[in-house]
Amino acid sequence: MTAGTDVAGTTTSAGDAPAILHAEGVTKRFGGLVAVRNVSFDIPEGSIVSLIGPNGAGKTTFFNVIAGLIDPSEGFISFLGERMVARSVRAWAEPFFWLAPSVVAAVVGIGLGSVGSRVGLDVAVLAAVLLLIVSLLTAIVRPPWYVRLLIRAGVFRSAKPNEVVNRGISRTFQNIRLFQNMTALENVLVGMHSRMRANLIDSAFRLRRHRREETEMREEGRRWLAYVGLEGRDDALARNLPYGDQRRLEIARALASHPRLLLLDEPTAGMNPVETSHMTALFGQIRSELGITILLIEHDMRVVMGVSDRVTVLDHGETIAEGTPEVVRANPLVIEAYLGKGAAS
Amino acid sequence: MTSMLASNPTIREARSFLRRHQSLSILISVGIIAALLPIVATVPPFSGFGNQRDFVGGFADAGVFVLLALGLNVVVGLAGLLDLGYAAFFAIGAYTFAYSASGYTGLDVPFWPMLLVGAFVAAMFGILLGAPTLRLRGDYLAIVTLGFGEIVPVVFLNASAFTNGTNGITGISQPNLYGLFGIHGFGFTNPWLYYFTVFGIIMLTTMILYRLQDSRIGRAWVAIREDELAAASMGINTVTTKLLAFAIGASTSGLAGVFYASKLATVTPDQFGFTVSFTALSMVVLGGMGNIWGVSVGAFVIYEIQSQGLKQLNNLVQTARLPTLHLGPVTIDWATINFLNYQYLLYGLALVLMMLLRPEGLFPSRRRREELHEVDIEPSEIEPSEIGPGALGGEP
Amino acid sequence: MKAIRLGALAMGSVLAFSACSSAATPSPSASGSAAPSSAASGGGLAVKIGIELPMSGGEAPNGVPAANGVALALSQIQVPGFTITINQQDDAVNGVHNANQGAKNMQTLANDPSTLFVVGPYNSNVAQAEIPVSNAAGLMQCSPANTAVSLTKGAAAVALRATNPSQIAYVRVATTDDNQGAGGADIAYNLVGAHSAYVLDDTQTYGVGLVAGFTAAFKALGGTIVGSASPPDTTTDFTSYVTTIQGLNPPYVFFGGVTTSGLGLFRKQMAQQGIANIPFGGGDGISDGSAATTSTFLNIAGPAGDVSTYSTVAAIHDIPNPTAFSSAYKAMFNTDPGGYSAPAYACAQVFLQALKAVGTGVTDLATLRSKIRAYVADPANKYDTVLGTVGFDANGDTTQHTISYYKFDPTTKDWAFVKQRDFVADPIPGLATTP
Amino acid sequence: MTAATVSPSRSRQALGRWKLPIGVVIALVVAYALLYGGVIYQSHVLSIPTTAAKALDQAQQQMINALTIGAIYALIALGYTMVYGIIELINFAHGDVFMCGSFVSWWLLTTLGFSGAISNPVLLTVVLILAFAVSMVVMGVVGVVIERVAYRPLRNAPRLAPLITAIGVSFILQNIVFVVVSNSLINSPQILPNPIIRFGPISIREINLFVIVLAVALMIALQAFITRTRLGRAMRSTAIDREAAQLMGVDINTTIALTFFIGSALAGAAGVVQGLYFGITVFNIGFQAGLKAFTAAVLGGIGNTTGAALGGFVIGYLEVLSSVYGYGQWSEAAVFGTLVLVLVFRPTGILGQQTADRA
Repeated sequence: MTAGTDVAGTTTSAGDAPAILHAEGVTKRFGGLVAVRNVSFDIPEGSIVSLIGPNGAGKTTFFNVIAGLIDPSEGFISFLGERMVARSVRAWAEPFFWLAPSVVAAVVGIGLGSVGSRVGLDVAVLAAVLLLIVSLLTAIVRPPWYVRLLIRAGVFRSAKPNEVVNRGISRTFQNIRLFQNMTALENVLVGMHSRMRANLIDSAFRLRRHRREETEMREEGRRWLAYVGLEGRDDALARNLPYGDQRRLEIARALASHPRLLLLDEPTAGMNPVETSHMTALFGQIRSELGITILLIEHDMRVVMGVSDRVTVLDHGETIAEGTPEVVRANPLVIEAYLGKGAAS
Repeated sequence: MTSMLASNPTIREARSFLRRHQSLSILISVGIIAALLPIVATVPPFSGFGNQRDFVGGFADAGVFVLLALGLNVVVGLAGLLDLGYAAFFAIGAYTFAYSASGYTGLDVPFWPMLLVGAFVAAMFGILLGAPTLRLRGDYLAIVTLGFGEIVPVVFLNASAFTNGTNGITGISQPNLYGLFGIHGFGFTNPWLYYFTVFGIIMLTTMILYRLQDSRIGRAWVAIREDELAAASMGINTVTTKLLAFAIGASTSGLAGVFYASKLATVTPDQFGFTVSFTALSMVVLGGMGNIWGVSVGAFVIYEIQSQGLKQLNNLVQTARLPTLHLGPVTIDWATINFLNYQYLLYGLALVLMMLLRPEGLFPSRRRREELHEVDIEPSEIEPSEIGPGALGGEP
Repeated sequence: MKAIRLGALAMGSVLAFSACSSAATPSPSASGSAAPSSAASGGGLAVKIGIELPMSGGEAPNGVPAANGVALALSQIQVPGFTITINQQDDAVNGVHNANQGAKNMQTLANDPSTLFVVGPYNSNVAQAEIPVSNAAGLMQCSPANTAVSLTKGAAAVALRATNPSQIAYVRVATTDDNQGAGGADIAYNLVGAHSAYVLDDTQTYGVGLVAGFTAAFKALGGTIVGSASPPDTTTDFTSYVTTIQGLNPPYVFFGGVTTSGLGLFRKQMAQQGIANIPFGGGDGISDGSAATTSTFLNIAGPAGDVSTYSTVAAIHDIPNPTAFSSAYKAMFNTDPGGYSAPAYACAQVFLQALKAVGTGVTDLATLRSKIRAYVADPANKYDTVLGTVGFDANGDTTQHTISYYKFDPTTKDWAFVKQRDFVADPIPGLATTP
Repeated sequence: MTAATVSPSRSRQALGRWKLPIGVVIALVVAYALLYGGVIYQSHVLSIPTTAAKALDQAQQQMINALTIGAIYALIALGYTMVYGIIELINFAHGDVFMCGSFVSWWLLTTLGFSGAISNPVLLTVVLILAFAVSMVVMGVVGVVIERVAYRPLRNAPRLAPLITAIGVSFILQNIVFVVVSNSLINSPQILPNPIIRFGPISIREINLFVIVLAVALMIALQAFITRTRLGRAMRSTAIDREAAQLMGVDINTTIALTFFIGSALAGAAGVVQGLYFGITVFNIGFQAGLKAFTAAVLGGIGNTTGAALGGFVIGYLEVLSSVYGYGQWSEAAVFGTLVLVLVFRPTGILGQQTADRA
């Protein structure tokens, strides 16, 4: 099929349960090295799916593909039935769309100038500048019609991280990436950024929308902090929080954007068993109370077995097993991948 | 330690009070300063350096640089983008007013609305420059803005059909109050009117910038500065947000440009060289990046040192008739030293020493101090090819 | 004007020396300028003469010798009943002339009631910023150096005098670029006999104005401009321009600009590419001293500044008693006069004569200031100065429209006077000259 | 690994072993054609008839001009790109290192009492070698000192800090020369004689030939050093991943210092060339030259030495081209306009790996 339809085409989930996220043959190469090879799987709505595998299995790479940090080399990921992430097609062509209008104006201007119309020249020059500004802004704000125009022209640009968030996916990081010098509350407020509507004018002149929003959001922010067990730490700088609390704060920050799918990248890494069990409990809570679907990355199998409905095992970038925790645990390939050859027997 | 402060109830009280009545407190404090400065100028030793009117005129010019520093602070201090072509927007603002209120075009648009128009036009050009380049790695911005700062004067110089070339535009009209307080045109001889005008502008700018600083947008700026990737993953459109910072910085610069043009009544391309950008940057850095009060004071102090301090130092040294030093081959005859020549040397040294010894500036903002003194490598913004298997600290 | 960075010399005899020789130690002379003058004249009403010139950084060589000229005048000429001291201002910021600083200085001078007259500025764009101030304050200023036409003539000049359109508060003893350009054209067409020329400007006010003047006059004479280029003043690589010229092989090349814009370098590169034989002409921006002095045009052009290199100076050559001035100057500042020492001296003489004429008995400084302005602005008055007899026309331009021609002399490695021409008495036919 | 790496092999990877030379040849032909067009255009505009032979001659001379100035930019650009490659810092002071280099050679040659061309070939060679050796070593040391004093303490500070320091250093260097040495143009001895050399149809002046050959030789030497020697490998590995290199026993500080030494030495060499070719120097040539050189580095793909060299020639060519078409006063605008366009359409530069910047 042509690039256009390919790009425009959406997909229905392969699975029987309604899939919130569907990955199809996702492959990512770095130079010669293949980090993820032809991974396809579904995340049913309202479930907790775990992606496990030993170090170097390509979990994080796959994760970053979903989060919009990396374009896949092949395959695509669709969210809520809409193609979200895929290899960009003819991305280089996009700048031409910004320049085209102003170039036309400029040419017209030169034409007018050459026939001696000074006023025409001035107007055209002005028009060229304005058009350029407008089209640049359009290219950055990317209104739907602009995207549709691009798709019709066969240009597809994979979603950027912030667009992924706006579609309802938020994440945490394996190595904590809080805003170290902001307070806990400010971190959560940043998490709410995509939901806040106050614009420059509102904030500059403290209009009602700004005031209302600020008070509401600060209130809600405190609730989120309380939800993950950080009540009263609003004004603590993130960098001064203990390790476990930083992990919790990251989750609060992720929840603050009201996601439908939450991506957790080794959320229990470096925690002691007690903290780990609390954390695991929190996942169940989030799913049951907030109805948020969770994709969990772990290489510690014991952590995931408790909470997961489905487990997918990656090794050397390939899916080697998929199914319920019990099935996966029994799978000799998995045991081999974790414990090395011969361990299965 | 800061968290301790933060948790200390009285200080929190004070903070929240200031937050609630921030604008009011800004109005009052700026007003007090504006009232005090001319008085300070009349007491020794300052009174010896010149009469009050001269000082007031100097303060009005210092105000222009305070505005420049305030705007640049949004770009460099809050959003962490290095803009080295800042003077370009200053020039654009100035020429905008020159076009709309001079004999060159025959138009005579009043000064006050043009403040906004100039700011708007400058912002537009900020977007024009920022949009294509802000998508790129931060360092590219530094060099592109530097290039832009070089181009704009070149354009004003060479596009003589539109700009009257190297002679620039003269006979730009002054602000006018149309009889309000019995004042009509500001004229050239009375510095007081300009002084109060520029302080009024500074007052409003400061207020707006403070409000932006602790709004959704301000938080986004800081977030981007701290960890661009994380910010993006929290749903912040880094490009638009950076562009916004860039545009606001530019507009403040344009505002200053309009005032400058109407005070000076003439604009020529060679008034907007790299030296202006560099001076503004020094002011922001020395004042304390990210701290609105800090950069304002920094800008004011540096400007006064430049326009008064060094001259007085010259007079002092030359009247003191210090003995000539003979350090082996080197002979220092104090009378021959013109400290005005050492100005850039001093700026350069100041920048380096500041960064090495006190990166948060003379008047640091709390956050910046925290940030600039951390020794651990902060998570650098993600590089394209950095995203390898297990980038972001993933497995190799 | 940005012009004449290192100075056009008013006297052939002093021509050999350059303002640059005092570049090494700007401030002693700067500070020294105040000392002797205050010591100079006897008791009486204390009045000041303002000096508004670039005194620091790379521009010290421009401003300092001129300031010294004023100081010399005050030390030599007394006005009974007045104690005259100097109010010194510097319009250089970070070592570069700065219009805003100039305007500020002008306000400072205007705010000082005892300042009756100002000598300066040096650069055209500074003058643009100052003229509105001096015009509003009714404080007469006399520029020793500005040659940009637009400062005194045309719509732009009227715009500068917006506050009191009728009142002239700015005069200059240097003649304007159109005359100097005419001089350059006269050399090219009549002396060299070139009937077509290639012109370049350094994109700066002075260079552009000079080339405009040259072009107009050269065409009026019947010559044709075969081509033109505008290398920016930051250019160091002129090779491509030289190659282009090589291809066109014009009989004459005229470059409007100053040595610091790279004119010497351009001439050097012409020689490097083997076209030094094409005659080369410029304005007073390049007659800044002999090849023996560092950083002068001839010094940088090197051997290339050969027999066929010409320059003009926007000032009269045959002035009364040239050596007296230079020796007096040398005696006072133990350095040779700069290009603008004499014109600045002349400005001071204008003030002193005006003071003599209208000052007697007047004690109110404000009245005195306005009387002096009115006296100097009056075209009827003539002044006997170091430059000879000088007067100012209705626009404030000097009535001395004499341009001196100089030619490189390989034996002395210096400029040699060729002839001078007064473009009012003896205008180029068919060319509308000033006034 | 970072996009910025000193390795030339990646560019070959990206282009294929033979694409680069072929591309260069094609580019040269196109460039030549454009210049020829320019000459014709000019003679048309000025309505001065010219012969094809004359125009070709002109175009050739302009090509040589472009290559010569380009070579100087390229030499400076190499320093920028190396430093950026290894510590991701725009070393704004680099342009002023170049300026200082020109002053060092000026000082040396004048103190040795040379003013004009040296006819005796032996003496000439000796003096040239001396001049380059001294200037390169001195500037190399200066570069190392700058790194040690101004940049190393900030290696782990936020990106902005060293950038600002670099600007500060740039102004310090510039103004030390301004205050101490000279505040105006000064003559620098041109010791090379300047005859025209002919290779069949091509005629070129000795100075131009010298500059181009020298620059290319230095670049090849640099490549060899980076790819063949142990230290070169250390530099590359540091550029790719500092921590990993450290683990592998590479002494980071020495390696970075070495990078600064080489980069600054090349700038020093460029300084000598500037003196020999133009015969002048002044305290502020560093700013413009540095700006253009950095543009060249970005143009070629920052961190990529081959790219930097290429970028240098492109910038030089653009300047010449704009003057050939009679728009010399726009040359700067042309240069930076090109920079912006390249950054928009190919952010990684001509030879950089094709990767869009995210986040």
